[in-house]
Amino acid sequence: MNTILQVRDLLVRVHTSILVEVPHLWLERGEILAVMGPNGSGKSTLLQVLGFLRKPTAGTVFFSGRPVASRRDGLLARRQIAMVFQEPLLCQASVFANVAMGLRFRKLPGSTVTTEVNRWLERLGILHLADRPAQTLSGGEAQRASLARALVLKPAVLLLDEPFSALDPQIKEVLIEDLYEILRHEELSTIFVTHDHSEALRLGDRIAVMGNGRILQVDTPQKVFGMPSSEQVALFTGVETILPGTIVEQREGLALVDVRGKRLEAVTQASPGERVLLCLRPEEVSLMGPNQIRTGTARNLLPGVVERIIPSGFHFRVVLDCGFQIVAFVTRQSRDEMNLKEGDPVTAAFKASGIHVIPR
Amino acid sequence: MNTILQVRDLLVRVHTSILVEVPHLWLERGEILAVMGPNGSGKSTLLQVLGFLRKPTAGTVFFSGRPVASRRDGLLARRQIAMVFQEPLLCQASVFANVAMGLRFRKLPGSTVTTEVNRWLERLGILHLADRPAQTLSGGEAQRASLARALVLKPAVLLLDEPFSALDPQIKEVLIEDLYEILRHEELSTIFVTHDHSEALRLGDRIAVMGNGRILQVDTPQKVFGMPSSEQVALFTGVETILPGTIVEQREGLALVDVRGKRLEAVTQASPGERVLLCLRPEEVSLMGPNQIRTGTARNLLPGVVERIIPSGFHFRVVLDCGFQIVAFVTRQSRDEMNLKEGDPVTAAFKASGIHVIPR
Amino acid sequence: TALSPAAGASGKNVILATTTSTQDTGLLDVLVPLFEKKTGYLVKTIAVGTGEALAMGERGEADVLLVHAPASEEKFMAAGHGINRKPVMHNDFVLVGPAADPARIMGLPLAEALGKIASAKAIFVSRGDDSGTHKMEKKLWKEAKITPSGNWYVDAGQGMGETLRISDQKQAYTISDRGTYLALKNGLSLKILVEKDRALLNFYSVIEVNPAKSTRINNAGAKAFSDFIISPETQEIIRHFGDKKYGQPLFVPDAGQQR
Amino acid sequence: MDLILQGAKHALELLIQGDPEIFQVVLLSLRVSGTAVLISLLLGIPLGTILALSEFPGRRLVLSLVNTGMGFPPVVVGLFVSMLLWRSGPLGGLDLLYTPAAMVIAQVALAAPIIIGLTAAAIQQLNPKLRLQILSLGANRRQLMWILLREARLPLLAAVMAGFGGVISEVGAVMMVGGNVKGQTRVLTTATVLETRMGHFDVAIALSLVLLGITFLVNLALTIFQQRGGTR
Amino acid sequence: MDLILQGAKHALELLIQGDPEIFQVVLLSLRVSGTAVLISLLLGIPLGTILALSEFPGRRLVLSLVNTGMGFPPVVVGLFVSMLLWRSGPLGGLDLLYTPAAMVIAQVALAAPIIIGLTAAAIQQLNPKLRLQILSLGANRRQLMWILLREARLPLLAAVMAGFGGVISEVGAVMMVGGNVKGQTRVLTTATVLETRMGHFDVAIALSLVLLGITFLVNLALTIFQQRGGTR
Ligand SMILES: Nc1ncnc2c1ncn2[C@@H]1O[C@H](COP(=O)(O)OP(=O)(O)OP(=O)(O)O)[C@@H](O)[C@H]1O
Ligand SMILES: Nc1ncnc2c1ncn2[C@@H]1O[C@H](COP(=O)(O)OP(=O)(O)OP(=O)(O)O)[C@@H](O)[C@H]1O
Ligand SMILES: [Mg+2]
Ligand SMILES: [Mg+2]
Repeated sequence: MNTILQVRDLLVRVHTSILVEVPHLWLERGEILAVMGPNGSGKSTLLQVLGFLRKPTAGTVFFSGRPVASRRDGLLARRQIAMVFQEPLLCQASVFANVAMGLRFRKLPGSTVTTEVNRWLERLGILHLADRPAQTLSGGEAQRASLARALVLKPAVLLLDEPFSALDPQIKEVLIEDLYEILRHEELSTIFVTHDHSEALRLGDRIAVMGNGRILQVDTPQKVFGMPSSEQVALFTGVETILPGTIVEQREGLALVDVRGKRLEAVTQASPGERVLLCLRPEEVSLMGPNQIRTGTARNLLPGVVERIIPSGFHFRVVLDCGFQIVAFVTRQSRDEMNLKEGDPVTAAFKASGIHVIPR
Repeated sequence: MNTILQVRDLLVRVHTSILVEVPHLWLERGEILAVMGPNGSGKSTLLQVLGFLRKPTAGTVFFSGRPVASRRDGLLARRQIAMVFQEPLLCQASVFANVAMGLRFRKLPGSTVTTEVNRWLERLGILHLADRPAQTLSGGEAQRASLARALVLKPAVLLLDEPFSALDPQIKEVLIEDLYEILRHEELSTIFVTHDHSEALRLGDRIAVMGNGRILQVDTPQKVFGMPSSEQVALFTGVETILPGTIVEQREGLALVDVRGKRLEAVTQASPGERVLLCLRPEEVSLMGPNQIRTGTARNLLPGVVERIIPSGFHFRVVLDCGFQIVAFVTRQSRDEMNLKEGDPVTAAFKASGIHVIPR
Repeated sequence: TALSPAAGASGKNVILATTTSTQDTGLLDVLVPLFEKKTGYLVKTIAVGTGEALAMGERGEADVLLVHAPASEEKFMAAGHGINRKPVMHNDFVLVGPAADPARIMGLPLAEALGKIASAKAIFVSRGDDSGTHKMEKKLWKEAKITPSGNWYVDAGQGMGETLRISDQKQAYTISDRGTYLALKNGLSLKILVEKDRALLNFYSVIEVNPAKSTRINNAGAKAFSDFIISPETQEIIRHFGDKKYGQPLFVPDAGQQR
Repeated sequence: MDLILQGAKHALELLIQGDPEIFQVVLLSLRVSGTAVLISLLLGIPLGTILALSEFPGRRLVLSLVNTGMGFPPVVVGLFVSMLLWRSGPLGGLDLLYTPAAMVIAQVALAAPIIIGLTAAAIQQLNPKLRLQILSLGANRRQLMWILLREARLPLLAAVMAGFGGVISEVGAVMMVGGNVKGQTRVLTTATVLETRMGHFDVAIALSLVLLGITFLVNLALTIFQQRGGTR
Repeated sequence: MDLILQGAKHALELLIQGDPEIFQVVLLSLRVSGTAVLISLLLGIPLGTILALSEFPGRRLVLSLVNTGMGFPPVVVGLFVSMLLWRSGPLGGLDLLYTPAAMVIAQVALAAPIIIGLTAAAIQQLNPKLRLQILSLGANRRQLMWILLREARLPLLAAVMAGFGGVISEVGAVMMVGGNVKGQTRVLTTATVLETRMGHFDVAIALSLVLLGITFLVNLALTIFQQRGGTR
């Protein structure tokens, strides 16, 4: 097996509270695993265990296929892992010294240290801050220094705990592009924690969703976002419409579902009589004005009334009342073209395959 | 004048570096001012000065119309201001004690303290953590505690420094909704720093964009995002296409602009011969397949070739080569319907009013 | 170097346990270098209370003692802790007190003076440290048939210098050896009120610690010191010590005499 | 080493018999050193905090002076305080020499610099932004100081223990200004010295053990308080 | 107070004339206390760090014991070290009593607990996550300790100063184990005591001032080092 990092039967407990409980999780060589989950779900704790910084209450962590038990093994593993913490804790020294610290620990020659550190400072746009005491950095500058400190180590495994949270959008964009190239190019194996769905979608080969210390789902981004395994995951991944329904008819994978008296078509193997939850992402729903000609292949058409229009960046989330609430996502262009206002009658259209069905 | 907070001729300097230099900035009563800007542009420093926590090198800060000079004035002003710092620094005490701290400083009766603190802990979803030592909180939990600590004070002015950066999307959504209600309802005056454009757009009555310690533009969100005053602001606010051009013809506010030999129509008063920059947000650009019938009112149609498709959350940014680069933003639905691939010929369509013109 | 254990062979080191008075008067600063030059021994002078000096001897922690507490010394010898106890010199004690002399004892015989102090309940400071001087004082009270106690009888629990200073500050009476009194006289307002009583003589003896106690005892060195201090030349130096500084000698050499 | 055993036995006896003399000595030790530490705290903590937080030219010099104070030789302090309190001295009229008050004064002179120096270091070590954070919650200066001290509880209590340990165990200065007068100014350390000088090593050891026991109990209480809530 | 002036004058004279005797005494003071502090640091800093970082049952008790050590009465230490080094004691054969080595031993016993206790408090005060952060950069145990110590530089140097100040100014223990032998174990404090006992207050004051001056210079250097780079 080509896994570089693996845990089995992991348990982290403090007093009586279980912080993390993960029967099995692994990271392939060269893979990027994104970890998402609500605050306090144990993401940072898991990362600390994987970074050999925190001894789990029970369970084994394998590095390169071998269990890491002794202190010496731990050090050797740590020397191949770099971690960026959620809060950048820099030492009371210059930015340069902070970024150089890991290389110094590895006793690299001074000239190499200087070259490498400067290269990364440059890359993160903080070369001009090299001689500044780290304590005087702004929040974002500190986070960049913290990133540089890890990346300069050229580790085999990179553990990133919300590494971009304090960065401005411009540098974040550049950095994500950059980092992606590097990760792919150098076959770095990465786990990164993020609260930003688009980051997870963009970078992750797989996404793990945590909740209450457990891993609720690990899957490709498409599956996690499109086919959440539970209501919890669905809610967390931004499925805004979750409708309880009952299967009425099953036609070779296409089912008719009763939702409060309305019939919706959904792609599922569930048999008639089964009670299910229908998950509908707002991106899957398009809106049509009353006079609009029907286009596209949407099999579900639900007439309703605009209840609220909530700005969401340059777009809008539109809450419809169709007997139950449905949330749709529209661009500003669409809103302008339809001249959408609260109270307007509209029709929500979505494909049968746009609905993800999970058992209740 | 009904300004609650105002600075004049503000200068913050450390040694020789100027951290903040703001000739004039004010906050109206009940207003929400969003502050954006690259890392290190002086946002946090400005907030500290406005919170009477840091003495500026020069300049005056007015609270409720009166300059605050003495230590006593400072304390009185501080007692009407609450601030959430970029990094949540909690004291070594229980979460409850941390959140209660400000009320205790104000010598409120114990029962009031308990009720209020519990109310806010509840609201921020951390009531179950009330008795926990603050040092054991996760990053997001700590940020929530830090928010509760400020909000419980019912201040006249709220200064928030990237207050949501570590929150999970679910609580963030709830909180922003909630907070918006409260701010509006209680006529709270707020300044908040954020790197998230959509937060700024959603909450801000006005947006200030900072750069290099200076305020580059203060305006309504529409103006800041739609009509940036400079290339710097444009770049920062996510205008991805900035084209240098020259005005060729001027027809009562509608100008013909030459961009590398192509003619574009734009709304501007600039006279022929003037050298200008055309700012085009990706959201303003829609794409049409080669066989698609022209709809809408776009006056500019530029044929081009898809160079790259970059996933961006549930949507895509499409980079086109039309002789120069243009970036468009498309939904997944559009991409699927058009079956967009790299190398495909497409036409970019955008309105004359979608282009914002700034002088070079 | 000085930080290495015991400079030179341990056989060269002689540990002299003595009372603070001999060191505080400066006498040993004169004698010890002479002895060292003459014999090549290195002397470690440990100035402590008489009680501690004797205890050190008893435990074999010193090689030679220079002390002044005849009664205790006799006990010490009788118990076999020491050998060759020899008289060295004597000085005398004086009863000092405030110039105002509230108990009116000036010039009285010692026992009578003590009686008046006790009956007047004038403050008297005792060293209270079981030193030679303290033992002498206790003997004197006993001879005067008084058991001193009460608020007026202050137990200082300190050395001579400190006791004198306390007496001075409290304007109290005390008994001091003449040497220390003379050495500190300038800073004090106390006057000698009773002196030259036979009972006030203070005899110093040199005692070699019994080498049978422990193999580590440097008896040769002890003997050399003992011989040195009772040698005529040394005795002559003692006779004149203090002449220059105080205008009178502090000690009377006693070597070879019986007392 | 038999002496130590003897001493321990003796110490137990003294305590069990409830020897009133020893009781008095112990009490005085605690009273004098306790008062001295209290006064030193009242002086030292505000001064140390101010030294840590304010920026003024010559701050380093003042800090060095304070730190030098940590090395005030007790006998020197004793001498200076004595000279102050001598009848001929400037405060002679107060008649304080050879009283517990004089001992307290000397011990304050010894403990206060330790408290000031260690407090300053402890407060300086705190994250400077914490100060802003607390101020932003509406703290006045007193409240700010109180919270900061609570945050620096660990090193501060270590400072208290160092100060208390320094003075309760000190003998040079108290001997000089107190005079070791039986029933009035005799404390555990001066009594120990006296017994040692008298050659009563076993009693000296017994007294030492009592002193160590007391110091241990006080420090145990302070350490438990200090470490409450574990490692942060 | 005229005595102090006289003393100051005398001190100047002594220094200017370069009195070889005083020079020797000063040198010995520095050598003995310097060595003692150095040894205490070598012992105390690792021990303090370990105490701060490791979790084991009875940790509080050990910490209390160490903190009690900050209050070891010098005379007690002197007595115990003496008893160890006595001819009849377990280490009698080394013939160390009344040598500078013995003084160093006693001073280590006095300074080490101060260093350990204050180091432990200083390290405990650091953000515990800093430790993880440093480990994650690949530090081994030695490197981790080094960085942590650098982070706690402020209180640690205060600890060094407290320890140095404590021992260089101490007289009870060095007097007991050193014996104040002229030319061999006479240091500034024991000389001061002797001169005081002899009534030579001006010399005593002069010696005290020299001692204070030396302590000040050492602490000035340490303070400047400590405060380098300002308040964090
Ligand atoms: N002592 C100092 N000397 C020089 N520059 C300093 C000092 N302290 C802060 N600065 C600089 O001042 C600038 C403004 O810092 P500030 O924290 O206000 O930035 P910010 O806009 O909040 O950034 P971020 O988005 O990263 O939080 C930063 O570039 C910082 O490095
Ligand atoms: N000593 C402790 N006792 C009890 N619970 C603890 C302790 N330390 C941490 N926890 C809890 O463990 C949970 C997991 O913490 P962790 O930091 O791993 O969360 P996270 O998923 O990283 O959250 P965030 O998104 O807020 O960073 C949190 O709810 C935290 O409160
Ligand atoms: Mg976390
Ligand atoms: Mg900031």
